[in-house]
Amino acid sequence: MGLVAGVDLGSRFTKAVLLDEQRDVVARASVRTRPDFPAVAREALTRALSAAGLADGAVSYIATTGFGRHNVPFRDIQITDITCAAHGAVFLFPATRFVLEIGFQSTRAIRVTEDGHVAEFATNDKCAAGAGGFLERAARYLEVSLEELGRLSLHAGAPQSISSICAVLAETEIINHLTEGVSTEDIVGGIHRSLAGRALALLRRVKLAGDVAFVGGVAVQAGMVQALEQTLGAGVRVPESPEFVPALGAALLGLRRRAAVASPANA
Amino acid sequence: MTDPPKTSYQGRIHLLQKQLMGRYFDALTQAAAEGSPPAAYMLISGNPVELVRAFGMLPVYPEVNALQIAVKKQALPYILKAEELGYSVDNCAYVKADVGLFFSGRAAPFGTIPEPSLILCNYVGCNVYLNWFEHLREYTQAEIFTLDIPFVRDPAGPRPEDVEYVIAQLHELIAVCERLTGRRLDWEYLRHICALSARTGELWAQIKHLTKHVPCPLDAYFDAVTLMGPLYCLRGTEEGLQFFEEAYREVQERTELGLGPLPEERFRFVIEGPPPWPYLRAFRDLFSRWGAVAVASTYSTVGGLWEFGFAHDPQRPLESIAMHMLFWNLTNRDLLRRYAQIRRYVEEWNADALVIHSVKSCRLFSAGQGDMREYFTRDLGVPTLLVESDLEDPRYFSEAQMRNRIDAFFEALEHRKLTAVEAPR
Amino acid sequence: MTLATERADVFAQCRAIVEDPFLSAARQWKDKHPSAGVVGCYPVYSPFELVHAAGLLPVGIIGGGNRVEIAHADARFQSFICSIVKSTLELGLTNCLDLLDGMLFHSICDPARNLASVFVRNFPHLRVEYVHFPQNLASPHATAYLTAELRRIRAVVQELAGRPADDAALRNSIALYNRWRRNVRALYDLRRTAPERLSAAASYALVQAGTLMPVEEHLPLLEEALVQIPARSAKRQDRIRVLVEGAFCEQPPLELIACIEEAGCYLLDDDFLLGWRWFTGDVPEDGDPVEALATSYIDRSVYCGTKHDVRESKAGHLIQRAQALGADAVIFLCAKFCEPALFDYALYRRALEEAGIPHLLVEFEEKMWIFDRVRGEVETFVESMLFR
Amino acid sequence: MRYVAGVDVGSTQTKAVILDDERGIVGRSLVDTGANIGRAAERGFGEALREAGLDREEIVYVIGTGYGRFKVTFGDAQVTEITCHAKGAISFFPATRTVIDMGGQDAKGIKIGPHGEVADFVMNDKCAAGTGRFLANAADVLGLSLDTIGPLSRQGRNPVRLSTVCTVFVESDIMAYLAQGKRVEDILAGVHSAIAARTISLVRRVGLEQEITFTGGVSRNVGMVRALEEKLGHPLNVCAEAHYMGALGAAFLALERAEHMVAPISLGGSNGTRRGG
Repeated sequence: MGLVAGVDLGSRFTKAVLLDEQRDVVARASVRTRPDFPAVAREALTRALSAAGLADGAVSYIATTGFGRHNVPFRDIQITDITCAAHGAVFLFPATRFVLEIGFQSTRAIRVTEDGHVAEFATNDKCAAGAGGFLERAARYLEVSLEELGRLSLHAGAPQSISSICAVLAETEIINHLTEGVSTEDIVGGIHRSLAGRALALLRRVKLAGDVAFVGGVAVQAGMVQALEQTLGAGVRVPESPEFVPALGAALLGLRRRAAVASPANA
Repeated sequence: MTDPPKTSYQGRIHLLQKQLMGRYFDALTQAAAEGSPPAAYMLISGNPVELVRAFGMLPVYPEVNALQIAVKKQALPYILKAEELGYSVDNCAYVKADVGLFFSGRAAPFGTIPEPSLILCNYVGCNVYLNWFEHLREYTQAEIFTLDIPFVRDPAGPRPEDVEYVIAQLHELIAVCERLTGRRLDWEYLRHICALSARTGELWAQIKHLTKHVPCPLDAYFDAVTLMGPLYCLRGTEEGLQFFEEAYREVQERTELGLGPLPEERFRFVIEGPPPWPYLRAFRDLFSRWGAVAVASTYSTVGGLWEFGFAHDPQRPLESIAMHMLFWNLTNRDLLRRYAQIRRYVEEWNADALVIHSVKSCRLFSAGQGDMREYFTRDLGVPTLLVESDLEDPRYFSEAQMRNRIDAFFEALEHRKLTAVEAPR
Repeated sequence: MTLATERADVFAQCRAIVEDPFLSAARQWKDKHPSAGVVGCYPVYSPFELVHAAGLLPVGIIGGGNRVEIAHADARFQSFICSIVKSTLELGLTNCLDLLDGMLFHSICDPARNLASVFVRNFPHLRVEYVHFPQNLASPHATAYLTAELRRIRAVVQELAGRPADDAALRNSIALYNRWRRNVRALYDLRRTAPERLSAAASYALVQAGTLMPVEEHLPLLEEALVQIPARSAKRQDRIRVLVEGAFCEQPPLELIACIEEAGCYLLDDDFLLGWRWFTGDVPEDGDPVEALATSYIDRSVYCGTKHDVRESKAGHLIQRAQALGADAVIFLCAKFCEPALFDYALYRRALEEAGIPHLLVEFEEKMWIFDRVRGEVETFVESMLFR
Repeated sequence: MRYVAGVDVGSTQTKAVILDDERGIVGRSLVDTGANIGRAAERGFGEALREAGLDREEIVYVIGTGYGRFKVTFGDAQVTEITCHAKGAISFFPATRTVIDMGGQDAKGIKIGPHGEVADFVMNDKCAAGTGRFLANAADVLGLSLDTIGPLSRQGRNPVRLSTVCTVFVESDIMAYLAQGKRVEDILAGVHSAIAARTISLVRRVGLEQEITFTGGVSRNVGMVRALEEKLGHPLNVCAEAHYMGALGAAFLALERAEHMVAPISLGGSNGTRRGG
């Protein structure tokens, strides 16, 4: 029956995941997103296929997600990234009922059912914006790479809390901490702690009770994971490559839809 | 710029106020424990506390509870609790702190807040009051009475039908209180309470006029807020009156000795808008560094406009209570009446500038302050600074930005003072 | 622009009127009636029957939406004030409201009331009136008070028009608007029973056109539409059936309403332009017409967040409406910074959770052009219900 | 000959300028502020001294300005950048009555009084903070360098509508327009037009009295100059030294303060204006 592809056109990177019928990941690829979405999606797919040594025809169903999902004419279906993140996370951690997704643009808390359906979700308020983009700009002020930023807060002595609710003013606050000579570790510790605080507020809105699966691009940052564990007081499970989870979710749902289309009786 | 001069008010009234308010919050805690006397929730802007006191009920002000939590820098956890329940980041933070406190067992650092026997929503100006008390009613299932005070539409004052409507509602309120407390209204006792309120209000008005003096004996914002607690929570009581007699004596003494809160008074400003309670000291220091003192403030008249001639009339208790809510307070008057009030302060209290502290939570104050700034700078030529933060939510105060603007403002004002030294005002 | 009413496309005509931010329909009326005046009505409910009875044209003023770029008003109002207040002032400051002779404001929230004062100071030639509607509807004295207040407004419009608005004229105006509201209720019945035949965006344009032109000219369009709609054939799609609440003052752009529908919802009922469909039944057309308006406001008007009616549980009212409609879910469409709507949400959310009715909060601004985020959230919400 | 210095410690860059008492620029420097503000001030001042071939003692008066002004510990006084930008603007364009200053952090409107003093000023609204950052974020999202977006925006034919002024949300709006296939030039034209409208509305509060001088780092962006001029309907004074305006203003003020301290020295031209821009 061929493979199913999940393509997540995120604001920073476009991720592709290829899945076989046994729901095993055959290959993955990540490409920098460019305004020409169809080309980027095609490139991510071909790179994944070549990584698995396969030809184009190997994929028979394509599910797109992410903010560019509507712009891929050769898709079979488009599904929102919240739904995909939920299904991907529950597939990896079947016992988990809460998913926290922090991408470049937004932070989202999702409560899921045991088969991965979205029961309830909450997204960050426009004014209380704070996600990957904020961390990227902070890294620029602190003159550190994004990878370094992820680890720096692990050695924070006294994390300098960021009080401003508005991400723009929070950036001004970071600059002021610099003028007062606060160490980079403590500033980054403060940033991760303030993002963790916002995540907790969102998770409480969807009635947090139990462990949280942490997915999305920001989940690669060890300092962020540590800040979450301290703030949530609940288990934080991070998959091996968290930024691929929405694409995985799209592939899983694609597999289910392909089966339904093939034999509608037992959808 | 050197460090800000230490400005603690050396007088006795701060200490007296602490003891007085301490006893008030103990009474709340006791009422919470014993369930009596019955508590009546009310709002600050012009309220019938005289009537509530006449029935022996305990006045409870959610606004005072909220600002006390903010002053003690403990507001954020309660605000987050309310936001978890569904309140928006854009809703008034007083309400969120109070609702958060309610759902955390009503135990505040200064005392426990009793459940209400009556939710008395005196709707004087602020529309948020209506939402706030409607929500408290859904959470407590207590009896609610909305006292609807028609907004002033004619600068000359309320219309006869407005006064009639309010007095009719006061009679309905008396019937509700008689049912709740099981006792008839003692009109003689009500008149006595109105007499106490009248005397207290008169002393408060005289203190307000003393700040016309150069140097100004008492900061009409940062120190005046100390007097507002007793003015609202203990108006109409013997204790409250004694406090104001003591306060007036002290401020009068300081005026004669030429004492002021600052070593050197270099700028006198009028201030508009509620204070940033979580950062009161930090905000005050940003002005003290420049030798700047507030000689008048609109915020101190939210609860009543005594300094312009109002006094309760013991012989006409309901009419004077009605007029206090209808006309003699800041919030039931429109924005242009507030411009006139500020202009009068600038002229009669001899101020150099106007500072507008624009606060996100309170849109009754803040909506249109850009137009206010336009009027004072463009039409009247009064130097005006507008700075933004919040009255309760600590997440809106960015000190560096605030300091940058205040320094730039007084830097320009100082320069203007130097160049204008030849042509005195 | 002649308004043909035969089989012409009524919706295209209404859409043209609605998308023009310069109120040209009202300007044309004024050119034809040089001695008469135009009165702007700010949300939510305005006593436009009184305005009409004095021979003046009542016009719904709801700011500039996403067709006006704000370049002056945001110097007068802070960033945390909603957009409709600023865009309404912007229309004034760029004299797009020069056709108005009067403007009515009332207590929805503090920013709207302060806007009235800013109007008084900045537009001295304009007759601005603030109407204080009663907020103690439980008091027997509320009717007497409101009747006096409406008599005051009647005196103002008579002075503005330079002619009387006697009881006979007022009863005629009441009768006309009763008929108009009956037709709008019939429109909403069609939305509920055959949502695939009448989109919420088309229904919105139809109703709003009625607030921008003389009611006498709009009635035939409305009645023609009520004939055309049932005759339409359309396939009912697999969508969730939704009640929309929270947009009673600042209005969502038409494109946003269409976007929410395309994301997989049938909007069975909403509170768009609620003030123009304020009365749930006919206003009595006999007896004292002013008192009839007052008693209708107090006892026979819709339940709305800005009318604090403690006689009824606020949240309970919403639950009954949702259940009566057979709605699958409630979507709160609240304007950013809209205090009353966001306060309501806190209570409604609690009650809907207890009643087990799924709900979603979506914030919007009238000046929106980008709907990706809203569409994504509504799609997710729809997916979470369809693939349950 | 005596010398003074102005050190402007901005959020992203630190500028230092040394003037002789005939208002001639004898040394300047531009360094990245980076993580340590205090060191950046010293490094900037040191480099300016080296370029001027002077040593520290020969500088009689130093004024620190900018966000990090309190870290210019070796300075004689600190003055806010508002006062400095005003002084700098009128020194180059004496007929200036209004200054529009757009830096990395804030946008400012300054009204100049009859004696060249700051008569009134306004700073951007909380939600429209960081006009410089707004442009930097836009360039970043489009994968372009900051100095190319100005010229590119001038090739925009029909600018997109940007309702938001919040720097955080400009990114998601730009991406949405990219997803709709809009041309990069039209998006950039929209970005510049949105900032211009917002800034003019801000400066309107202190009046838009002629002549208007445009200062601050963003004034080097030709797209922004044109967007402002289009909306204002008349040309702006833009100074080639705009990026150093804060430091220059501080140096001019230092010169005035130095004169009060010592017996008055004969100055060249009354105010030695320099035709810039």
